[in-house]
Amino acid sequence: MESVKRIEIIANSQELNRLLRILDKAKVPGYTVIRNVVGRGQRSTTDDDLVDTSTSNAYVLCFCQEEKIAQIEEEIRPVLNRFGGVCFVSEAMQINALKCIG
Amino acid sequence: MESVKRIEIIANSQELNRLLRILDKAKVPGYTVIRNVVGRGQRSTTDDDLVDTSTSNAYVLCFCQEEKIAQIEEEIRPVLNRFGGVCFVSEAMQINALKCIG
Amino acid sequence: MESVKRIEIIANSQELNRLLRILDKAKVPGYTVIRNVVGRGQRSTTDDDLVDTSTSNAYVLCFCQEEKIAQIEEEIRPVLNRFGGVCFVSEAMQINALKCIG
Amino acid sequence: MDFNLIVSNILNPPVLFFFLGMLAVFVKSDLEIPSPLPKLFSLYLLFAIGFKGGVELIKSGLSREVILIILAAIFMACVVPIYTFFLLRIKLDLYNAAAIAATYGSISAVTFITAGSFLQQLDISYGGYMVAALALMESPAIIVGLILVKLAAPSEDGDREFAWSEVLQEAFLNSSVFLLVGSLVIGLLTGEHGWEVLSPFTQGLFYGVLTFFLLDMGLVAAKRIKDLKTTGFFLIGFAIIIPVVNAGLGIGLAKLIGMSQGDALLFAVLCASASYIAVPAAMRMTVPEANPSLYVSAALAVTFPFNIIVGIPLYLYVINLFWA
Amino acid sequence: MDFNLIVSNILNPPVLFFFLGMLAVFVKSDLEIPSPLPKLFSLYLLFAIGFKGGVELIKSGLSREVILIILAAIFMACVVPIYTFFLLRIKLDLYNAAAIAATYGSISAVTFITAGSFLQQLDISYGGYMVAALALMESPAIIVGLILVKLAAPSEDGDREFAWSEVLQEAFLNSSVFLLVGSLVIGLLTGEHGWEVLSPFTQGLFYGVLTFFLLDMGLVAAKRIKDLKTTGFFLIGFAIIIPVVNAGLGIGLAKLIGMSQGDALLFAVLCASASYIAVPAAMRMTVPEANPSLYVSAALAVTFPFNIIVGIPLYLYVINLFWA
Amino acid sequence: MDFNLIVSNILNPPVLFFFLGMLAVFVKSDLEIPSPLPKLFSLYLLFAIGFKGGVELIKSGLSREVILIILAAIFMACVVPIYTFFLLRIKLDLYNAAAIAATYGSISAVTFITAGSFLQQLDISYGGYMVAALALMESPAIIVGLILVKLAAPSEDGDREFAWSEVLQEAFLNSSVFLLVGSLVIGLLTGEHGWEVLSPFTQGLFYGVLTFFLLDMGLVAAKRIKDLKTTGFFLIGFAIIIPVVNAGLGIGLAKLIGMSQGDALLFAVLCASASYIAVPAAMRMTVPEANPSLYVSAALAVTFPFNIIVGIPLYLYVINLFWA
Ligand SMILES: Nc1ncnc2c1ncn2[C@@H]1O[C@H](COP(=O)(O)O)[C@@H](O)[C@H]1O
Ligand SMILES: Nc1ncnc2c1ncn2[C@@H]1O[C@H](COP(=O)(O)O)[C@@H](O)[C@H]1O
Ligand SMILES: Nc1ncnc2c1ncn2[C@@H]1O[C@H](COP(=O)(O)O)[C@@H](O)[C@H]1O
Ligand code: NA
Ligand code: NA
Ligand code: NA
Repeated sequence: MESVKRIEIIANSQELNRLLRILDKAKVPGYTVIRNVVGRGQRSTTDDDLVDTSTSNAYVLCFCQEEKIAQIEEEIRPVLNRFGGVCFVSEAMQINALKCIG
Repeated sequence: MESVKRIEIIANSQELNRLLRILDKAKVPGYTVIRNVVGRGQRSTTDDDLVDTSTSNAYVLCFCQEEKIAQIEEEIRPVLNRFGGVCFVSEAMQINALKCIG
Repeated sequence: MESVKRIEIIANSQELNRLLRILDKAKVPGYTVIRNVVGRGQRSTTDDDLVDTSTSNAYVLCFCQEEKIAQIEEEIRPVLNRFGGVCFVSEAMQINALKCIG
Repeated sequence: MDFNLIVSNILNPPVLFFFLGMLAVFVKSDLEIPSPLPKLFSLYLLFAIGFKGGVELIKSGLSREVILIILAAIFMACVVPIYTFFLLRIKLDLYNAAAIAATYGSISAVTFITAGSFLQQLDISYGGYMVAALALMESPAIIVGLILVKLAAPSEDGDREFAWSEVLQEAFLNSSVFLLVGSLVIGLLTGEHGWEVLSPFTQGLFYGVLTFFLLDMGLVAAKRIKDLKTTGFFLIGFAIIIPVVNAGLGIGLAKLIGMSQGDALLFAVLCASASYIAVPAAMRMTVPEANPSLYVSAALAVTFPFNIIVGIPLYLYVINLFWA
Repeated sequence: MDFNLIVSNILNPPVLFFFLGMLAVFVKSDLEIPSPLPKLFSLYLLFAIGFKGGVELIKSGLSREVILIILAAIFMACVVPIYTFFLLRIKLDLYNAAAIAATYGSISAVTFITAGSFLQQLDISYGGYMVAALALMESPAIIVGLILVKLAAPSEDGDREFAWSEVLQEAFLNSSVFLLVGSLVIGLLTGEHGWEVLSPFTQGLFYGVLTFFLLDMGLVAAKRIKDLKTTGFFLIGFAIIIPVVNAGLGIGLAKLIGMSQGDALLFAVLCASASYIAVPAAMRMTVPEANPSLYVSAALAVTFPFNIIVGIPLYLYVINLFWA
Repeated sequence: MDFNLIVSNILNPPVLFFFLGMLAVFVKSDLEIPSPLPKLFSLYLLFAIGFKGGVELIKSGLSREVILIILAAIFMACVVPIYTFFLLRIKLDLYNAAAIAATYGSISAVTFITAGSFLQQLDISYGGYMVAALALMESPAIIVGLILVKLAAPSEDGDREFAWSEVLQEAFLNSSVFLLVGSLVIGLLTGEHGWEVLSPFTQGLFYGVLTFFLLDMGLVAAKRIKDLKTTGFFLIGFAIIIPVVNAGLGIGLAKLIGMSQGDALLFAVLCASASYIAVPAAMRMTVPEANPSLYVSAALAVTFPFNIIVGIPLYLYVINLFWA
């Protein structure tokens, strides 16, 4: 098992493409997107009542090598500052398949 | 990056409002809900076959400061005991936006 | 609070039953499945454009005791090698309900 | 017994598609009707049946007969959970007995709708007020079930006390009762005029949507069948015999107050059917001690298919005997 | 005022189901129309209205009258956001003022469709070209709103500069404009022939789907009402008075260029309605400084219900006065 | 060539909406038909076409002609994957060659349905048994493809051995074959009576749902076009030429056994079309070594649009020549 980083981003669906472009640019080995999640945050008080309109959020999950984090953090911070959303990083171990990430 | 706690709660959709009220009361900075997840647990043997009926589960994800955990734990435990569901806490780092949680 | 392991598996929906059988066989205390997630990986270049067809992925989340990990890892690795998908393990604490896992 | 009735019931597209759905599960086909499409069908059916009931109710008016039928409906919805509760206590604990009793005291709208379309094909008419009976029979059993728990439970904990407002909420304002009653009232208000503009939608699609919905119900019911292993013979027997008994009681009452044959069938079906959505949802919240796989599986995997396939024509056969 | 018009508007299934949806939220019923079903209804309505408009446009052709109507539509879509912006600046900051102004300069397709079905019931005809006006009034306000921000914003940051291509994208190619215009063009191309094969679908279901969609809109609008606590009286007043003023301007313009009564009502409704999907989506991306709960709630929880319930019959009443 | 046929094909709402869907992707509109709505449409279409086929089959009966057509269908479904496999091996490895061969040996139900609605507009009739041919041509290629892999693969690993039961499962009980055959059988069983009650649903909506579904297919196909960069010219050429060749073979066979013009077109379209759902799903499970982006993109982004736009009228043109 190899040690990797786990990035979680939650933001308005409209920002999704912008966020994925950042991940692609950082050449992460992959990512997973869960669409139509709802929530409450500092800015998105409109989702207060958890109405599931076109204004729902997307949840992006990406496991990648520690070295990528700095670049991703730097590029993602201004996007979140401007359009809202949150990003968290934690630790994980990858179960090695043939091609591993770590 | 600031260190925060990551709370995950999985429970029947019917309990969702009760759980979110607990989080709101604890003044967490935000949360995200993924609806219509399915699963198997100790009590919900009815979801055995992963039939997606109105009895699906909700997945609640909340990043918050360590200090909130004790209160949330205390209020959430009786709900899970009575109606089923599980709750887990882990570690994460927040990528600071303008307004950070940690 | 008891310390447990958190297993995350993301793979094509067609593999879901095979994966759940492995978890059941390992007698994990439960699991949660989020269906219709999309993503990009090393092999699944078909999901490139995030088209939500019948070829979507499933996300499986399972909290279990540390002792189960070895068996699950051993059985899951050949499936992921053959059909694609990724698996990660991390740390978590369970908020004890009456019946706890850890 | 009149074999023709069973055959003409079974050779119906909706019933055949119900079988097809069950078959899909048995042969492990990957056929599925993904969520929330079944919800779309059920919203549509409740809307269509409620609206039609309202429009017809305004034509027929509130006669003495209608009031008698409605009283009979409420009566049965209160009596069934009580007598079945004591039956079930023979084998089951308090909580499961109350939850199952509530399930069988309430009704299944799809069974009612299938019976309605069966009548339509046989050109037997029925009154729009039967939809009001349908709406009124959904909730009482939930209340009765909870009163039974309250009376019989060893020590009353504060939690259950607190739940009462939620219970009434669940009982009378759950989405299916709410939409059904709402559509009925709107049908009453808009009458003939509303009917004209809406009928291509509410009538034209009705049979097709019912067919699709029963395909899904077949899938869902068949998936539940394997849960029956854990429920035991007592409950399986209960889930077949009690509907027949309830239908019998319903038919007797129908004869007593002089319902028409069509109304009598629908009333019998209401008495015979068991709830697998509204009541389970309420029980999960208010009697969490009960095991949902018991009450849902009995209602869904046994009683529902039994009524759809055998029950509806059987009850009509009996009615035909007595009304002839 | 002609009370009959209000009553005949309210005693319509779609409007009554709108009330039912609001009621469901107020009494805390768990009725919901789960996503993406509302999307299905809105795709259907845009498709059906666009296609019908195209088929009718090919019959009527592009007369001088039609061109005048279309110019009037674009004119109103540009003027409304400008004048309301300066009004809103009295109480609100630059960004929120611009976002709300854009919202009210644009239109709500469902309000238009509801007005259309109201006319149909009163047997008042209207031209297919009004659908073209609908399509053309959706986008300009987005552009105008952004120009206002650019002109008034203190220091121009590079980010906003960069967004222009995305803005035009959002304004002219967002899914509702795209599907509406696309369906209109296809209606033009296939004409009578396409109409024949598609009309059981586009006509037969229209009223029923509209009814279901308004049920959902009732749920959504009512959920937004509690947001109004934070918006203040100024914005609530704005959300009622401005639609009436805009409808008045629209009616004046309609009289000036000699529209028929049906066309005039639809034009008034376009001027009076506010966007709660396309413009908010564009504003979220391009003026993230503005607070979505302000502009969405005003449009959705106040203006939309006001127009559906009071506005449509009121505007028709005024039109009847002046055209008589 | 008869230019009119192409035009009258293209000036069809379904085909125009297919273009609209593609256009939406090219101009980067955010139009989308969110999951699971496309699934609803495809379930509906399979149900409607299967049911109609069954009802018509009971009228026509199983004549010698019908049996010949069905044998021809199975023959083509077995021969196409074999000959294309050897062609594909020129440039591709064993696994990809087998997967693509299987894809082209199987069929696309939507292409069939679009051809059927094209015939209907030209008032050319076709037999209900063609739906049986459709159902029978979906599965064989999956089996043939796997046999080819088994025979040609260097060392047989146990895993593939084990998969056989799953393969047969996937081939004959996948949801589209299952629902199609099930609906056909139910159509057979309920005949004229079932037809009457269901036809407002299965007929009235058919064209509209097809139109919506092709809008979605346009979106999906266009999104795949950028994958073609990696597939290379060989495969793109294959995806255009092989359908024409297969249609030619089909037309020859049709002439040989004396099919009517309508039947011949549908048969040609079945031979020409490639599977982009059932076979890919089966291949992903049984030949995971193959690259899905190759076989899905070729079938979906090249062959499907080609058949819908050019193929259908072209094949009919050739048939008209030979049958005249
Ligand atoms: N502390 C948190 N934990 C989990 N999700 C959050 C948290 N804060 C924000 N979110 C999610 O991120 C979205 C945007 O957050 P914000 O930009 O703060 O409004 C919210 O709608 C939530 O879904
Ligand atoms: N160990 C676990 N790991 C992940 N999800 C779980 C676990 N245990 C329970 N769940 C989820 O929580 C729901 C309720 O659990 P329970 O109350 O134990 O039946 C289940 O249906 C699962 O979705
Ligand atoms: N590094 C990653 N982080 C998150 N999800 C991933 C990652 N790699 C792969 N996935 C998910 O796993 C699926 C299959 O991966 P693969 O087999 O590598 O193509 C992808 O479609 C993604 O949804
Ligand atoms: Na009952
Ligand atoms: Na406006
Ligand atoms: Na083929």
